[in-house]
Order: sequence, then C-alpha cells, then structure tokens
Amino acid sequence: MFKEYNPIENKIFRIIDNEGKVINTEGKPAIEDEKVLKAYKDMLFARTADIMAVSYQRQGRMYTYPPNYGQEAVSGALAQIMREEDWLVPAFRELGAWLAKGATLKDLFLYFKGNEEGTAFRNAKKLLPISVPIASQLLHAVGIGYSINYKQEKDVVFTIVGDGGTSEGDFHEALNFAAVWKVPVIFIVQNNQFAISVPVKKQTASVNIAVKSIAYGMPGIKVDGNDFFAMYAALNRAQEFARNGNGPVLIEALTYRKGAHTTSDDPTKYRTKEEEEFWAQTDPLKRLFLYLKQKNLFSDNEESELIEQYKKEVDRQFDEAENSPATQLEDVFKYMYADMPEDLKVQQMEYEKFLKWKESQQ
Amino acid sequence: MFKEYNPIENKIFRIIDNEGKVINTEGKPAIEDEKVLKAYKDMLFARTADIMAVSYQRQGRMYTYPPNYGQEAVSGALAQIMREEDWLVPAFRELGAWLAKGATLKDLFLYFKGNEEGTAFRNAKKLLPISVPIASQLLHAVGIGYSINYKQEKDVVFTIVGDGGTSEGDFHEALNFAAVWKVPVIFIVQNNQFAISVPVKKQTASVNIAVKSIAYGMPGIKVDGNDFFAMYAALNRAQEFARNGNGPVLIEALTYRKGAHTTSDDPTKYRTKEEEEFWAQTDPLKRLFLYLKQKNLFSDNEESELIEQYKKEVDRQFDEAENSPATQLEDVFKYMYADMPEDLKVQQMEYEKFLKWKESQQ
Amino acid sequence: MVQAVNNALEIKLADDENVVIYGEDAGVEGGVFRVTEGLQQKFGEKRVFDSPLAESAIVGTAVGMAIAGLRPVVELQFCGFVYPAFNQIISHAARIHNRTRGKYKTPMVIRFPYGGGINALEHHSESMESIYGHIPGIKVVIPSTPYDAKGLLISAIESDDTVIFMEPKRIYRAIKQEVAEEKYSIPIGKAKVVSAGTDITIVAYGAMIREVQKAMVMAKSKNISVELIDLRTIYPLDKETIVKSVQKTGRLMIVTEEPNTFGVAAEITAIANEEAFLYLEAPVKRVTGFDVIVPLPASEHFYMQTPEKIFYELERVMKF
Amino acid sequence: MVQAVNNALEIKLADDENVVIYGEDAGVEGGVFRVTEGLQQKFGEKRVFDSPLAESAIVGTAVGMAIAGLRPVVELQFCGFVYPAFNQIISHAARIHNRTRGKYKTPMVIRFPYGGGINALEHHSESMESIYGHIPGIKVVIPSTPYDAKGLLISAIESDDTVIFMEPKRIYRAIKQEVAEEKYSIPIGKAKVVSAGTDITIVAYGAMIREVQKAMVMAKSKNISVELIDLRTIYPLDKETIVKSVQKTGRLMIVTEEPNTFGVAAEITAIANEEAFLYLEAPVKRVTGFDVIVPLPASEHFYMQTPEKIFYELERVMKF
Ligand SMILES: Cc1ncc(C[n+]2csc(CCOP(=O)(O)OP(=O)(O)O)c2C)c(N)n1
Ligand SMILES: Cc1ncc(C[n+]2csc(CCOP(=O)(O)OP(=O)(O)O)c2C)c(N)n1
Ligand SMILES: [Mg+2]
Ligand SMILES: [Mg+2]
Repeated sequence: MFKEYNPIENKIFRIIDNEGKVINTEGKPAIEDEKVLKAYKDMLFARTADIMAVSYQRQGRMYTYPPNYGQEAVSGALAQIMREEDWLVPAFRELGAWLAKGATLKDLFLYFKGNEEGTAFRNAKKLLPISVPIASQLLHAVGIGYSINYKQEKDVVFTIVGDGGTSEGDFHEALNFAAVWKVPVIFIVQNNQFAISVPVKKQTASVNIAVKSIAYGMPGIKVDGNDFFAMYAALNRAQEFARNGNGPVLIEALTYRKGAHTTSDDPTKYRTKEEEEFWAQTDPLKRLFLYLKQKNLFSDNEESELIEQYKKEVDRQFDEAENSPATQLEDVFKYMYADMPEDLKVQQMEYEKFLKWKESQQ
Repeated sequence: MFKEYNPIENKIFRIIDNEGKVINTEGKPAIEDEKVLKAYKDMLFARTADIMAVSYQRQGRMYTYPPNYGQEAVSGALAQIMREEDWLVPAFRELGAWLAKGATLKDLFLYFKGNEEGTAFRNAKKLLPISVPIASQLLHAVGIGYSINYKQEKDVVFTIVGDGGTSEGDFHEALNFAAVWKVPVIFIVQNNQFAISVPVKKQTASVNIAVKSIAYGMPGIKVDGNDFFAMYAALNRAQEFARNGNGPVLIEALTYRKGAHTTSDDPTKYRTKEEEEFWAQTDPLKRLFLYLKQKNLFSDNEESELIEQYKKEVDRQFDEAENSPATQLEDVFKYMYADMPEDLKVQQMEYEKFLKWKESQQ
Repeated sequence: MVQAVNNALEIKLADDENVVIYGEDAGVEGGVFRVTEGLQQKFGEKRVFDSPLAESAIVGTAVGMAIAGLRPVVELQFCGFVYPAFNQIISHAARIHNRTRGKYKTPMVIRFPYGGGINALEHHSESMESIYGHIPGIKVVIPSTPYDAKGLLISAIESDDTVIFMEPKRIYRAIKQEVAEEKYSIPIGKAKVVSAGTDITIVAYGAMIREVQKAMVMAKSKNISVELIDLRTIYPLDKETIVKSVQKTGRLMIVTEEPNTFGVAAEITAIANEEAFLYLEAPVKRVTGFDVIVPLPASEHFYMQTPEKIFYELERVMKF
Repeated sequence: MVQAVNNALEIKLADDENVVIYGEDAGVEGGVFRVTEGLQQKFGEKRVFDSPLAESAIVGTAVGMAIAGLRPVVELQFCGFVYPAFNQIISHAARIHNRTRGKYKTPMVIRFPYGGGINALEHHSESMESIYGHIPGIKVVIPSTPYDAKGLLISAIESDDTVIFMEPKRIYRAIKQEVAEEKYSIPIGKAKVVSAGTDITIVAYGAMIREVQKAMVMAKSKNISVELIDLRTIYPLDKETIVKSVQKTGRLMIVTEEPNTFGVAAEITAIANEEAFLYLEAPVKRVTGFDVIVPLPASEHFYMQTPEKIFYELERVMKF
C-alpha cells in the first residue's frame, strides 16, 4: 500500500466516493458490516456530542471547545483500530478516539469547564491527556514507543497532530527519533487545511504532508481522511507494519474542519462559502451513511432515533459534569509533585488563613 | 542539475575522481585554470592554518579549536562562489569560507584564545559570527533572506550546518520557512559523517541528507564534498537559482572530518583505522593537487614553498593575536546593550572598587 | 489596550519602512486577540503577515531580519507558547550585539499576551516575566494601561535592543481609557508612581495594578495611605523609584501573578534590603502566585490575587 | 565528581532495570566529560545509548518513557544547550503529574554540567539554576562534592518527580574525595551546614562552596567566624536551615555564579527578610555574577567569584 501510494506522486488513497460508492474495491478493507455500522454509530455519537458541546459553550456553560465537526472519520477509524494494549497520544481534536480509549464525555466537559479533574481521564488506560503545546506530544509517543521495544511488547502508539503542527521543530525531532529508533509509532496528521486562520499552503511548500516521511526514511501515505474505509485500511496496515517491528509510519489524513477553530474563532474571516460548500460534499458521516443505506444496513429513521438517544446521553453526562463538586484549594497543590515540598504545604495553609479571615469579614 | 541528481535515487554529484581525473566532463563547471589554482592555494592556506591552530592549541596557547582537516573543499568552493553582496551565516567549521568573507586568522585566534574581540569579525561584511548552538543559525539566514526579498535586493545567503545539526528542530523550521517564504538561502550541510562521536546512521534513517529537501518542496542535491569542482558547480547553480527568485536550495556536501571533533576529542574511540584510510583516499586537497599537476598548473615544489610562506603568515597573525592587549573590565559590560542599563554601570563601578581594594592589599 | 497596541504598531509601520510584523495568525486574521487587526489591509502582505506555526523560527528569523536592518515586531500567541523560542531568545536575540561587539544589533520586539484571570485553559494563563528578566541582554516591558501600552511599545520598537513586550491580556479590553492619536513614547526602564502615599509602598505591574487600586479603596477606609508604583519595566528595574519610596514609607509589598519562588518579588525584596535596609519597619511582603501551575478556571480564583487578598496582606504588613 | 556520578549511574542501572541513560555522545563515547564512560559496555546498547542531536527530543522522549514506566536519566551536554528542550521541561516534564492528577508520573532526571571557570567558549559556562527553580513542578539539585553528587543523584533517580541535576563541571575533576562503593542516598530538599560559625552565614552551592571555603581561611585570620551552608537543592529550598542559621549569626551573604537580577540570591534574601527580619544586623549581601553573558576566558576572571572577592564582600558585611 505504501509503495503504491508513494506520496511523492501526490496520489491519495480513497475507497468510497462522496456518494458512498466503492470506487476502489481492491483496496477496501475486510470489515464486517456490523463493525462498519458500529463505527458509524460511534461517529454519529461523537458528532452529536461535538455539536452539543459547541452549544453548551455558547450558553456560557463551558469555557472553550475545539470542534471536530467534519473530521470524524479520522477518529472514527482509529477508534476501531486501536486495541486495548495500544497507546493513544492525542492533540486536542480527536473526540472519537479519546472516547474509544475510555475517556468519558463527562471528563471532557469537566476539562472544558476548567476543572482539572477532567484532564486526568482517570478510567482510561494508555491514553495521554490532551496536549495543547502544538506537536510537543509527538515526542512522548516516541518515548513510549522506545519503552515498548525495550520491554519487547507488541503495543503500538498512535499519535495525532494537525497540519499546522508539522511546522514545529518537535514534529521533525519526533519523526526523526522514531525512525532512527525504529519504534512502533503511527503519526497521524489531521490535515484539516487550517491552523486557526492559516491555510496549509502558507504552512509548507511541500507537495503534501505525507511526503515529509521521506526525510526520515519511513513510509508515508496520503489518505482521504473523510473516507472511513480508507482511513481504516491505512491505519490497519500501519498498525501491522509497526507491530511487526518495521518502525514508524506517517499518515496524512486529508480532511476539513467544518466548524470554527475553537468557539472563539470566526472562520468567515479567512475562508469562502464556495470552499465550505465544496468540502460539505465530502462529509465523512454523509458518505458512510450513504454507503450503509445503499447496503440497507441503516436508515434515516434509525439515525434520527439514535441521535435523540445520544442527545440524552450527552446531556446526562453534561449534567453530571455540571453537578460535580466544586474544586477545593487542595486540588491546586495536591498533584504538583509526587513528593510535595514543605513550602507548598505552607502556601496552602497560609491561604486557608486568608479564607478564614475572609469568612470572618462577612 | 537538481532533476538529474534527484536525491531520492541517492545519486551523488561528482566531477573528479580520487586521482584528480575528470570523470564527468559534462558536469564540469567552466572555471579558468587560474581561478582553480587560486582556489587550491586558498584551501592550502586554510589547511596550513588549521593544522597550525591544532598545534597552538596543543601547546596550550588556545583553549579549543574545531579542525577543518579533510573538509576544505566545501569552504574552498564556497569561497570562490560568494560575492561581496552575499551573506555567510556560518556554523563553526568553515575556516576557508570565513576567511573569504573577510574574517582574519587573527580574529579567529583571538576567539579561540577566549578574547571576545575575535567574535566580531570587525572588518568582515555580511558575515555573521560563529554560531555554537547547533542549527540555530539557519533561522538567521532565513530572516536575512526575507530582508533581501523585502528590499528587492539580489543577494544570496549561504548558511552551513553539520550532519548532526539536521536533527535539531531549528533545521526543520528554517528549511520550512525558507521554502514557504521563497527566500534566497542556500543551505549547505557539511556531512562529515559524525556529530562528535555519533555517526550519521544514528542521526537519521533517511537515505541521505539531501532528500530531506523534499519535505520542504525545495531542490536538494547530494554532492561529493571532497570534490572541489562538484561543490563549485552545485553552489554556482544554487546561487543562480536563488538569485533568480526561485527560493532556497539544500546541498548535502559529503565529506569526512579527518581530524578530531575539537581538540578535546579522541576519534579513535569511535572509528576504525580502515575507515580513516578509506577516506584518506578522497582527500580534497590531494585530488585537486593531482588535477592541477596533471594539467601542469602546479608542482610539488611550488606547494612546499607556498606552505613555508603560509606558515610564516599564520605565525605572524598568531603573534599579533597573542600580543593583543588584555581585555578590560569594561569589555564585559560595554556591548551587552545598545543602550546600557544603569545597573550594569553600577556593577562595573562596584567591581572597580574591589579592584582598588585588591591593589591596596598588595 | 488592544486598540492602543494596534495604534502603536500602525504608527510605527507608517513611520519606518523597516518595521515588519508577523506571527501565527497575525496577518489575515489580525491575531488571536485581534491586536494586529486591519494592519495587513493597510500595509500589505510584505509588512504584516502570517507565519507558519513555529515559535523558534518566528524569533530566529526576526534575529536575522534585525541583523539585516529590519525592525521586526513578532507576535507569539501566549506566554505559554514562547518556550519553543527560548533558545533563540537567550542564545541569540539577547547576545548578537555582545557577540559582535556592537557590529550587529537586534532591534526587535517579541510581543505576547500573558497572565491569568480570563478563564483560559492550561498553558494560557501563565506569567513568566522573571525568567525573561533574568536573561542578560534583553529588556522586558509590561504595560498596565492603554496609554502606557502605546508609549512603551513605541519605545520598544525604536529601541536598538531586543525587547520582550508582555501584554496583560486580562485587561486587553477591560480598561477603557482615551489614548491620544499622535505618537508619543514612554521611556523603558522607568517606573511610575501611580499614586503617592505615606504608610506603605506597593510595587506591581500589568493587570495587578488594577487589583491593587481596588484594594487601596479598602485601605483608604482604614486610613492606610498607600504609595503605588507601577514597575512598567521588569528589566532594567528602576531601583531608584522603588528605593526612594520605601525610604519614605518604611514598608513594602509586591504584588505579582508569578509563582513565588525566584520571582520578580524576590528581586524587589532584595533591592529594598540592599538599598533601604535601615528604613524598613516591617518585612517586605511578597503577594504572589503559589509555586504551582496556574490552575484551570474552576480553581483559578484560589491562585489569582484579588483586591480582598491584597488588602488582607496589606493589613498584616501594617500591623507588624 | 565524574567518578561519583558514574558510580551512582552504575548502581542504579544494576539496581533497577527500568533505568535507561541516553543523550548526545552518552553511549559509545561516554559523554563529552566521560561521565557515562564504560556504562554502555557494561549494560548494553538498549540501556545506555547515543541519541540524535536534538535536546527537545531527548527530554520529550524521556517524558514518554517515564509515563510508560521507565526511569530515564538523560544527559544534555552543557547548561547552554538545554534551551531547545525548555518547552518540554516546563510544559510537560513539570506538568504531566499535575495534569493527570497523579495518574502518570515522570520519574526522570535531566543531567547537565553547568558553570564557569573552565576556560570554555561561549554558551559553555553559564549557570541558570534560578530559571529552573522558578518552574513549578520540577526539582533542581546541585551537588558540591563527589560524595554529595553520588548520594543526591541516587535520590534523584529514585524520585518520582522530574529532577534537574546540575553538575558543577569546574570541580568535575578538581575535588578528590574517597566515595564509598556502596549505595547510599542524600535527601533532596535538605541543605547542609558545612561548617558552623557565629558571625555570618554564607549560603552557596556547587563550585562556589570551594571558593567560599578558601575565603573562609582569610576570614579566620581576621577572626570572622563563618557558618557555611551548602544549599544542595535549589528547589525545594531548605528555608529552615537558612533561617535558623541567620537567626543565630544575624548576617547573611549568598555566593552564586548566576547573573544577579532575579537570581537564586534574591530569593534567599527574600526568605531571610521574611523569616528572620528582626534578626538581621546588616543587609543581606548578594555576591553573584554581573547581569551579563558569562565572558569568554580572557575576561572570565572579572566575572567569577574568587576567594579574594568573597572575602572582600564578607568584610564589608561585617563592617556594616
Ligand atoms: C506551541 C504552540 N503555539 C501556538 C499555539 C496556539 N494554537 C492553538 S491551536 C493552533 C493551530 C493548530 O493548527 P493545527 O496543528 O493545524 O491543528 P488544528 O487546530 O487544525 O486541529 C495554534 C496556533 C499552541 N497551542 N501551541
Ligand atoms: C544545541 C547544541 N547542542 C549540543 C551542542 C554540543 N555540540 C557541539 S558540536 C556538536 C556536534 C555537531 O555535529 P555536526 O552538526 O555534525 O557538526 P560537526 O561538528 O561534525 O561539524 C555538539 C553536539 C551544541 N553546540 N549545541
Ligand atoms: Mg489544522
Ligand atoms: Mg558532522
């Protein structure tokens, strides 16, 4: 697959077209219908949660939120591919993947409500927290990859970065170390074509992003990131490749951020209606839905029902988050160190004195 | 040239063989014999100075020194190519190139004797100081390149980094910015195959270094860095390319550091005699000397005489450096800011009081 | 303050064709806080532009531009995202002048918003000025009002030294103040006595000035007369103004958002100790952040200095 | 000290199979100062190895390894080359524990040589400990003797927190001391009273301890009795030991190699001011570097604290 879709020729790996028709039967991965349906439902759940998150934020009930709208197939495919023993080292726009690794919506809502409890993903295994400093997380993935080899385990690390993130020095250092150390790390670039307002053509002059793999001596492939099947097949192949000791892979997932960068961004400033309409045609859920419908695996009715059901679940978890106990002073100090310095204890005590005084003033 | 020597095929651009015979007449640049002879003499001067620098250091008369021995053709070709209006943004191992831009041996000796006066290259134009933090200088070259475009000038920036330096994030960011901004910057990687003790195969898994250019959408070429003609032709072409507004170029100059990393390094720890002997065959001065000799442009006698003459000149400049006045207290403060803070003046004054006291104690 | 900074940039762009402005989203969009809004439209893409997403490159290329004669004013998006550029700042922006014995200068400004209190997520609320103040070879400026922001930024752009210009984003839009249209400048390295007083000196800067002023209302009701000094410049520190004031009041409190240990407040304490030792009637009080990562919004109120907290500390100092 | 550090590494490699060591030239060559010499031969390439030349990656991958259960001990070549890794240190190594509410730890050590006095060129002589001390979430350790180096490094490797371990390269080979072969540890966060005295307290660490000790010989001849405290740990600071001593002697001087402003000495001054105010008989004296880039060797003697200079300052404090 990697040879066939040599990124230097700027080919793109795609399985279904915008109408959900299979245009590449040879490349189509062998997944049971059931699994495809499950994937679709997961993506639908993620989209529902995502849309609701944006509206909670608009209602002033969360501080910010980075929408996934339009990019769900990347996380959706990844969600099906990751095994329990695989690691996920995320950026900040992969809702479906986080959920698949055991993060809950409640965690996320807490996080975006500014409650640190949400950063921990307490019940998720082998899932790192959301990483905000762009591209810096890729190096953690490589370190984990080293540890996997060191312990002779068979796990694989999936790590994600945006198109903008490919410009950072850490992107380069991570891919270079990964290839030299031959670690089982799959680098997924969600090329949603913007870094906030900056289009990818101002980000790099290379023919595409997958081609950057050549600089590190690792395979790279450009994939239609709005095509669930293509993403699934590419991730599957990469996982197998890495598990078998062949080292890292770079996957460019070409997608489009239909929403705003975060809830404080206004995309009309930097992109046109035409562009948005063009990309609307490629919507990953629409395409997969049409595929399923054509195969009589799913219907409009079922979809509407599911959405209603999902909304309730999302609201339920949001309520839980909203009704979580307020954070305490000690939460500010408790986790700073495994072994807390005396000084922090004193700072906390001193502040408690102030709080007492404050109370006494009322 | 860049198409023909596509680095992805791992071809190397070479004009003369180890015996100085032209093996690629087509590629041979049109330089007058006189100029070739001058280039050889400059390289010989650099080698003489370099060898003497190492011995001054051994005598305890300089603190450290990074030998150029074996890599002289890279700087030697560059010295002939750079015009007055071109900039040089160096690393720390390009003696011949610095001299061509107007740095003096005296400057350099002062520097390696720990005298800041030597860092300024006071009489050199468009030459940046030696840059120690690996790869960081490449970004300065790109900034200068931006300024050239901004002012619609026709200058070109040459900048140098080692093979080890290609692993740093700044290497990546510099090449990426250069290509996006389309600045006239020629990146020259002196691939001398080691970063101190670390061989290039532990530095990157890519087929070669030139191929990294693909990641940035700029031309790249792998050149025999011990072949003066090949370096000359590649640099010449790159200069023309950049001057004509086509943006940056990456040149990998394959060479070998015959000496130690610096005078505090012992290469026998990490490389074999066989390896050293193999590379001795490719010595850049030897090859060019044989070429000149075959063309009756130069002789052993002339060479010996020149070396004697050069030695005197090197010694003279070393003496000058050695007899330079001692640095003064004010040198420590004077250049910290264009507009010096009051506090620094006070610190200087306070120290002067101490010096007076100290004197009074004797 | 956003307006005032924008205005200073516009004035200098018009003034000096060597001034260029860039950073992530600084061009088309006008920056994440809209500080550079409209400037690309007015001055074109060569002078005000978007850069790829890489802070080291933004600062490193500015060093090169400055060497070649331009006066770059670069924007980094948040104090928490300056760190990838740390090497370029400390190893080059701060040193080229010294290293070349004055042959090359680096007249460049590195602007970024800093500080908490805006309900932002991790990495978006920090204050790390003492780290920059500790680096020899650069100057560090923090305005506390729109008026100062404009005058100080113009000085920063005109300075031949590298200037770190930290903008208290909490008051980006919170303080309304008429700012003169014309060009004026405020010198770097001079603190300002915001209000004179006799009982205690408070040194602060940036967004903390406003908080202290609120605390001063409470203090007044208790008849405590506060002399408030706005530092304006973190380095070089205006020792003279601080020392003079402390010699008069005998008491000193410093209010900052930084983590406490090795912060700006420690330095000012040391200055008072060195130069006004015999005048001090009470220990100098540091009212600063805890030695923790600035908490997320749900807990940030514990971290940030409030007027009440400042007043509480002030009373304690007065009672010593 | 090189031997002692090497010995500590060897002990921990033997002790705990999760310990891995890497860095530029740290494997085959044993590091530029030969601190890791022989370890690859003994423990193999998987456990002690060379990395590509990229500091951010060295620290960033260590964060990942630590999360996955290893205990990486990474070497950076000089204090002046840590900066490319600054973002990984401050944004991740210092925060993963807090960010995951203790779910993931980062038991890792970042070792590097620091300090002047070895006739090195630019970027090879700096001391920037206060910057690291100011970062919430990490600990910063500096030994002053081979014995301490071994014991402190063992503690650092065994710590579940990220520890910055700065080695005073000036005394790498200068101090000869018998160091026990067996494993022992010295707690992080505890200063040591090196010698008791009654007239003045001097706080120092790293290579400055030896200089102060030389100055103490001169002081003794003038009948000045000095209490010398070796800080050992920059953060967390052992306030108790400092304050107790100052309460006894009434005078305090701090000797460091750092630039003065916003340095460690300022913090210790602030501590004395806060906790021993009524005991102070003279202003606390900071004996530190100038606020300049450490000069090249030809001028470095102006910058470094010498026994004479320390004695000179000491006498002035005593005369206050
Ligand atoms: C080091 C760093 N610099 C700047 C930012 C501010 N910032 C947040 S998201 C973003 C754009 C990221 O673009 P991309 O990598 O394409 O990811 P996307 O948002 O499109 O998913 C920027 C600049 C940051 N978080 N980290
Ligand atoms: C940022 C940084 N890290 C580490 C060093 C220490 N160091 C000096 S030279 C060198 C190796 C450089 O190798 P390469 O780039 O191949 O250049 P060469 O020495 O071979 O010319 C290293 C690691 C440094 N100067 N800067
Ligand atoms: Mg993007
Ligand atoms: Mg090399």
